[in-house]
Amino acid sequence: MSSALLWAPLAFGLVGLFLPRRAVGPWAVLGTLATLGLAIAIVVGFDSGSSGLQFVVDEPWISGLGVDYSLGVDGLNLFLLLLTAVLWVGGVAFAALREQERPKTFYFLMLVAETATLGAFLAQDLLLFVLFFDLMLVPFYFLFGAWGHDRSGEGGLTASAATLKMIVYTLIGSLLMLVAAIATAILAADGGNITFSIAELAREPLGEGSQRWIFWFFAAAFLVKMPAFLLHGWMPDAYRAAPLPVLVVFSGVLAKVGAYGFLRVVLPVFPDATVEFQEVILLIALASILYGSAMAFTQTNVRLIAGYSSVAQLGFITAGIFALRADGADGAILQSVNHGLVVAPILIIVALLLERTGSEDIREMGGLALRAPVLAALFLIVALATLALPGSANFVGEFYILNGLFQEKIVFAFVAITGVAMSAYYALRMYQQTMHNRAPEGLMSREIGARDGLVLVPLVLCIIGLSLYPQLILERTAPTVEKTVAKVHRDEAPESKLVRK
Amino acid sequence: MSATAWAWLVLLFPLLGSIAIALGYRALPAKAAGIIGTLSIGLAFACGVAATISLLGDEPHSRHHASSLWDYASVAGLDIKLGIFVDPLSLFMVLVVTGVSTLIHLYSYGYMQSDEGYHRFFSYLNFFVFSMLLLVLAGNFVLLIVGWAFVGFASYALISFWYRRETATKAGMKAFVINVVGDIGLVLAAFLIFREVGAFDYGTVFERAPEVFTTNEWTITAICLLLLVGAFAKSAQLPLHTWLPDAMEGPTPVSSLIHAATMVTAGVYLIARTHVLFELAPTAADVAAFTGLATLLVAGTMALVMTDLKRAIAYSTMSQIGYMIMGVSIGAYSAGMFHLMTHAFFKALLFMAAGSIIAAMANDQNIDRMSGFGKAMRFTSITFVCGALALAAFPSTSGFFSKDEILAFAEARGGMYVIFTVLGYVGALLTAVYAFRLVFRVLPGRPCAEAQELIDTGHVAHEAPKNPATGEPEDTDVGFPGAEHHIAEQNWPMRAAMGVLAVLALVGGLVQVPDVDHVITNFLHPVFEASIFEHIHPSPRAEWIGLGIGGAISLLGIGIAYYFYVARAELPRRLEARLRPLHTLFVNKWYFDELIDFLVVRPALATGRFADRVFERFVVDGLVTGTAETVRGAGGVVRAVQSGFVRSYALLLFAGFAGLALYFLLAS
Amino acid sequence: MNFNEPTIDYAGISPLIALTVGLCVVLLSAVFKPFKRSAPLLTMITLAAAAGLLIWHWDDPKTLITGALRLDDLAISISLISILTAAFCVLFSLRERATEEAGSGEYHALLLGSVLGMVLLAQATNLVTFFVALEILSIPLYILCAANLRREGSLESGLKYLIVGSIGSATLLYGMAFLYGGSGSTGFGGIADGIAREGLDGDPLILVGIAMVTVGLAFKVSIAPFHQWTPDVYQGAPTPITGFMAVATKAAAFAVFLRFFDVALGSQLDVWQPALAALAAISIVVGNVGALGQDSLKRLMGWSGVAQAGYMLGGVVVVSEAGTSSLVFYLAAYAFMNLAAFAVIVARERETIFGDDIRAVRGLGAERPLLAWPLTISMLALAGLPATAGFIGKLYLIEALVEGDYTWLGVMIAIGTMISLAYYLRVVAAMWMRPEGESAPGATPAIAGASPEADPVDPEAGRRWYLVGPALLASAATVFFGVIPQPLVEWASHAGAALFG
Amino acid sequence: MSIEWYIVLSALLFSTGAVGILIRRSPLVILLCLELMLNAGNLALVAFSRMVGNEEGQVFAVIVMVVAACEVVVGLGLIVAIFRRRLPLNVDDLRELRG
Amino acid sequence: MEEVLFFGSAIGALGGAVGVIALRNPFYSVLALIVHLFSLAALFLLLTSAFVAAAQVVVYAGAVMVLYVFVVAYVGGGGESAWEPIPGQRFLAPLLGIALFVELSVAVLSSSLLALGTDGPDVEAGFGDPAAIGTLMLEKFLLPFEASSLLLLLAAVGAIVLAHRRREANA
Repeated sequence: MSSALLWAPLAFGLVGLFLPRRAVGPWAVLGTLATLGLAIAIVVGFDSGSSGLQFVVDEPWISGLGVDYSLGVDGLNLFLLLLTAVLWVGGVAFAALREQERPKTFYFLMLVAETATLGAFLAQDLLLFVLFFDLMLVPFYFLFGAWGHDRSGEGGLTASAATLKMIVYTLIGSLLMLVAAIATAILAADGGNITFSIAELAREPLGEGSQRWIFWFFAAAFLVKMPAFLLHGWMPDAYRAAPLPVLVVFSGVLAKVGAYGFLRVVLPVFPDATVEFQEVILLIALASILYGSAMAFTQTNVRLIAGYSSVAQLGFITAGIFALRADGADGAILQSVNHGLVVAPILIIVALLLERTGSEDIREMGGLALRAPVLAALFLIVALATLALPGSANFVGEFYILNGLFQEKIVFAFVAITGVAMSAYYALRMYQQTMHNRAPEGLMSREIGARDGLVLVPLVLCIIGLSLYPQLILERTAPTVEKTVAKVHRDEAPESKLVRK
Repeated sequence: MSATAWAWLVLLFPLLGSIAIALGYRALPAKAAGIIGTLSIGLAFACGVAATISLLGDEPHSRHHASSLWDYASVAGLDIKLGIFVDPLSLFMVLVVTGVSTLIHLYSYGYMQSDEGYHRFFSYLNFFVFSMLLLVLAGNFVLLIVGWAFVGFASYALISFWYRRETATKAGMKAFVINVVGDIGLVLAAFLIFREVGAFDYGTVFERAPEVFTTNEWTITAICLLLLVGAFAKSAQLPLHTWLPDAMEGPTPVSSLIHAATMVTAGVYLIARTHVLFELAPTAADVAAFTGLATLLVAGTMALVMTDLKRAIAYSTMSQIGYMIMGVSIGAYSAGMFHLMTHAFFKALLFMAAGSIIAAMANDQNIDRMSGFGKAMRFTSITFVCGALALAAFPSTSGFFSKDEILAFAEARGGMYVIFTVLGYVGALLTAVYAFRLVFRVLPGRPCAEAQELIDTGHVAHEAPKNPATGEPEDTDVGFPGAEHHIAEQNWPMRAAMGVLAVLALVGGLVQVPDVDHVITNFLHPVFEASIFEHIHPSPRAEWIGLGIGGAISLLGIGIAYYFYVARAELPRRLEARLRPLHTLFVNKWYFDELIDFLVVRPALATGRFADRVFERFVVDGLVTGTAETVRGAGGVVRAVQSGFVRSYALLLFAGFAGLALYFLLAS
Repeated sequence: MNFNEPTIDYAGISPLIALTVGLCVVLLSAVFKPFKRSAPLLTMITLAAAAGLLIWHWDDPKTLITGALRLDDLAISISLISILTAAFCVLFSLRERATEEAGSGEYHALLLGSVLGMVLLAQATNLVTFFVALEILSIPLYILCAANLRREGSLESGLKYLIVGSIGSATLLYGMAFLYGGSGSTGFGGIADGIAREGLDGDPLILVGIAMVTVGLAFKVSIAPFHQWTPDVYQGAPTPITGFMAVATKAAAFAVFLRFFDVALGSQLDVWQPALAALAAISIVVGNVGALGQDSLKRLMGWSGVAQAGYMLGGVVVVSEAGTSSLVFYLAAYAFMNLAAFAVIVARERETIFGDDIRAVRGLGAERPLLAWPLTISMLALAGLPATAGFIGKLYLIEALVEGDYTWLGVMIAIGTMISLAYYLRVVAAMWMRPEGESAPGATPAIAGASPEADPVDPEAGRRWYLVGPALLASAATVFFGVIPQPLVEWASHAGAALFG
Repeated sequence: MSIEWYIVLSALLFSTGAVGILIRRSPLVILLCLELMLNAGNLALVAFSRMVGNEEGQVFAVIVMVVAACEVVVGLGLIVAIFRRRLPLNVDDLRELRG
Repeated sequence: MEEVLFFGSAIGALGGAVGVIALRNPFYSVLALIVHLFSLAALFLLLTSAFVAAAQVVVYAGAVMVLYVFVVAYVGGGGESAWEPIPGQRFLAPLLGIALFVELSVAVLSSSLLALGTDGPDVEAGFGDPAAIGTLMLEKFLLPFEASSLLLLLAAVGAIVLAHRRREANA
């Protein structure tokens, strides 16, 4: 099952290379839909009670090096897999509705990217994880570079320069992570035969000293990918260069892999270091929240607003994880899914706005709601979810995160929550400036087309559905999270407070 | 059928109405939308009544029921259900909200007819009612926050209903952001409660609170203060009130429903609902009370000088809510809720009347330009006066009894609380004055152009309307009342709504006359019976004395108003000239906007700009480019050494050789 | 006077005989008119025969001719790599200008000679054989580099290589003399015993000897700071020869590096280990940094070769079975990656006027996908991105390093890889992405293309089977062993076992 | 006469050769210098072979002579080729390849 | 006596070497090298390696040098300009030379190998004579010996490739 899910997109991609140009697009959509089907099947078949791995595949891959091909699904990655599948359908379908140059290569790369991403989520072998983690970038390097926008005219970078910046910057982290992973395995084995199985490595942690530096190598990789404050240098240019359908999946999913990595690898395998550096990471997270928000409300380019808001959101997620409490981590996972579900529609809407106004600058838009009430309504819902209006699943996510943080480190929580107020401002501002107020001279808006609606509406429905019943995710996530967090010996049941009284 | 079942239906109908109207925005004919909207609220009201009846059916002590549909988010020790809590208090709110809303929907049905955004309007309005009901029925703090935020959003959506108006969208944003600040207050309060009590739902929290907290311990105080942040933001108390006057950008029915009758009183409800906590934190309660007092006075002064009809009424709303907050925080719960109800009646009425006048003035809200509507719009004027009388607490009107009960209670509590009584009466004087200032400036006198036209032709037609704030022409296509206006008299739904409210405003107070009957007190008694203030009861004598004073003051106020604005109409100018600084202070709303702008908005934007212009470029990007440059520089060096001279290669080779040999020699 | 002739295991030296015979035949073929064109074919046959004979000896190690040679799996695997490379080189050389200049027969004879030298070197177990083999390897290369006599660059590279190379050999010789003096023996084993017998552990005489041998070998595998000839020679030499040198020479030299240092000088380990590690680090930095912004692809490969040599030296530094195996694995992978690249370079050099300038590959993705994919894969592999043999190779090396307590060198490899992305991906970008700001293709021809001695353009070169075929083959292998590395790992581990088993 | 003397002498010759390569520009002379270095090696080999009392070093030396000869042949060949291409016989002028 | 011979030939060898690198005209350099080679042969004799000495004289002074002379004559060894294009080269080159010399000698002199200080063990008559060398070559060093012959072949081929006068046909 896991293997099927993992390889399905790639298989479709390869076949696609031999189809006529016109057929590739629909075929790719079909592929993503099939993958989605598998993902849903997994969610359905998932036993929400158990905290262990399910749908496990475990074959020796490079026995000489102790690397196994081992996949598995548990509460941590279940819904991230689903998210991946969903967003890829959205992105690919949206792309398929438009003319793409060199379509075969384009869709091939898209599907390769999906496989790589799913792999990163599925991998239960540390090295396999690292492998997919790096591999993810490669297709995006091409997609950004070859199908991206040249911004050198407007004081930015060329597509290829931007994408180079992106990949070098993000690989810096991942390559160090490779060394770190190997070191972990070998130190853990010491002398014995090497294994990279995460579960094995988690069994008994390394010595304090080695945990310290290895922790930072991993953290670097994940923080860059997110991106976290100070390490987000690659983000603006990449976001401006990226073709929107690709950005949909990129910003919707890839960032989450970083957060996921913390939960999957860092907490279980380096518990002592995690506890030791909790504050440091939390500080970085806070900085990301505040800085991301502050930037988001100075930006006028819609992509960048989305980009910086992601920085802030990932800040929240990181904070939730490093609250090192079950509720925080639960919220983090829920929020990862939510953020994916809101950022994707936003970017699709950006694309639609671009087609209508020929601009991505909110100063050059306005009054679109008049001719496009439905589009406006959809945008409004998404915007509200983005600012985590209570009642949205995003609110539940942030509520859990902040509650965890609050109970663990009250001061951090107070600082973090200011980010919520800021998000209200920039999200609403983005909506107002585009949809409300007076339209600039000669700006002709038009209603969303039925086929685009077919892409956008389901995503919005996902948001609404999840808002009505976030428990869907939480209850399946909780058991594994409990176990994971218990590893760092910091998990206090909230009731314990009452005992004091 | 149980009370809770009815309560669920109360929630259901408005929601369905809203969704139905929204989805059918193309299919449905305009009238249909209005009818659906009004009916759904009407049904909600009916269900509310039914719920009340079935609740009254059971024992006074067991008149509270919790019910939940499904686990909303319950893991990791947090237990958050989608649940409601039905007790007299929540049902009281339900009745007030649905009742007034029904009338206002009816009014809007006529008032908004010429408006393009008719569907949108009713969809939003229904959604608002749903949210408000969710707020009052919520069974735990999380759901309370949800409702809290939903009404905030609905208010935003309706304030910026005419979204092509810059002023409207700005006002909406302001309202929303300030309300989010309030939400944050609630959220933090919830966290703290969870940390101490380990639960979110009312039942558990209120039950455990007494044993968990010792009176005035810092945690409980913190909790209450945080709750107050939420309450103040929603109920436009100082210093979080600045959004309310701006909110008047919205259509008048909105102002009357959300910003007078229902939403803004949520803060009062919150305090009443969490009175268990507040009674454990007297300090916080006093803070609330004094804030209420301050607000009622400050707002009163502002209302005195405003020349914008709706804004003036808005300030009066603030000040009235000040009374309520004051009341519930000093323990006069039923009194506070009573005033909440009466206020809902007469303030909604005032807005409606004002609405129809403003409509006749083609959205010009400046009272300096109004006069003589007494003749032009008899019905409207009558209702307006009814409202004004109630507001001014004219004897036997609703406001007369409710306001007085609060002050009497304060007096009865004695000690420093007498201050509230005294200053409360001062506020009352102000109220009477500004209320009748409006009356006397608008109704009597020589009819202004519009009024005259109305008298002559029976209707008014204007050229394309202008935004009074900016003077730019409105584009009617986004749904702004077109040139053809609907005057209250000529439109039965509006008349009906105003008529009913007028009656209620006049006689609504009779449900609670000292010594005579205590309908509300009795109804709410089960909720507050555990309250530590339960024993405090102003003696009937004191109450009647209070009533006497109250009546006198209101008459005095009306008299002053008459003297200033009718008898010697030139006096106000002179007075202004005399008290120039005071006047400017009032006119500029005590400079609160400027203050907030200076303290919050500017710094935030400055930080953002700094981050964007400086930090991002030099630090963050510098990090990237810097490294890149260093590496590239190194490359330059290496390639410079690669000079192409084979002999220099040889040189380097030998140098390396020498170096290596040296190392080995040293190592030997 | 009597002498007892040594026992000669003809089976054991049969590969050498095959090569020698083949060499002579090819040489003669040049003389007889009818066979003029058959030289490539004969060469291929010879190589095939030699390869077959070598494989025949797989897994039964033996010492040949009075300890002059040691035919074990290390020797065999390395020899196979050289032979494979040579075979590709033969294909690249078809229709190559240099071949005609030198005369097909002579050209191929020299090539075979060089291969013979490599096979010898890989087996050499005494100083004399070592030295002679090294010369047999080098001298033909001096000539082949200069073979394109019309082109000044070719001659220059030949002369430079000769001069610097001879300095290298002289130094090497002098070092050998010292070691011989110290130990009184020329056999590797004898040296080890001699040092022990005379009690010369850490004696200056021995150590300086080692230093000089190191210089000689480091020069051959182009380790900084003895690397400077590399870029120049690579750029100047006829491209097929460059490809051959880049891979085969490194392989052979590393073979003897391993054997000599691990067998003869194992006892002096603790002295030379840090030195080699330092050299490795230096060349990683120098190589990668030097390659930045190179416009000549051959030159780029030269610099990258320096860096790669640095990575590989790591395999020698940690004197361990894992180290040896990883090095052999990496060499094999390196062969595939490089050959794919060079096939494309040869093709473009012949069909465009840009020579080996990067502009020659611009827009290749659209124009010649069958060339673009191999070059892309090879670049990504060299950059060590996942799903390629390059990634597994690095993984293997780093794992060996960490096991050998040289984690910091592993980190250096990671850092080097990051830098390397900048230039490898530049090539990829040129192929797939819109050109950066610089002048559009065709504006000014490259230095190489412009010079009067430009080779004639063959517009069909990009379709020739003998270029496209190898390119596809090599890149396919790169990917294959990236996905299913197990067989190659097995194979390499034999080589490792040969020294330490 | 102790062996050290011979070795030191060879070292001196070796360095001389090295210096020669570094300072001379004519490829011919550079070849000669290479010869010097190789011969220094030879001297060392022979001396050591005398010291350790087996002839292996001498054999090595002889073979080195062959190698040296080959290098010379190839080198001279190159020089001739360069001369034929009418290029300057000066290694400093052969620097088209650099950077 | 031995000292005299040693120093005589040593001076000869060294002088020759210095001559090679010092003389402007390549032709003289060649001659200097010949001097060097002969004195080297003498040293070999002192080290009782007759065969090597002989080979030295025959192969080098005989064959190779002749080749040199021809080539010099062919290309015309013009003297080279004294101008040094590479900054620092003229200054660093001798420095490095000295450094190398010092390091190498230190390595030798400070070595703990006692035999270095001796004249070497006294050896029986046949030591280093053609017979002994030949035996070694055909027994122990058979392969290198053969290989070197192959090397000669390759070198020859190379010389042809590089130096043969190309028929303009295939140019």
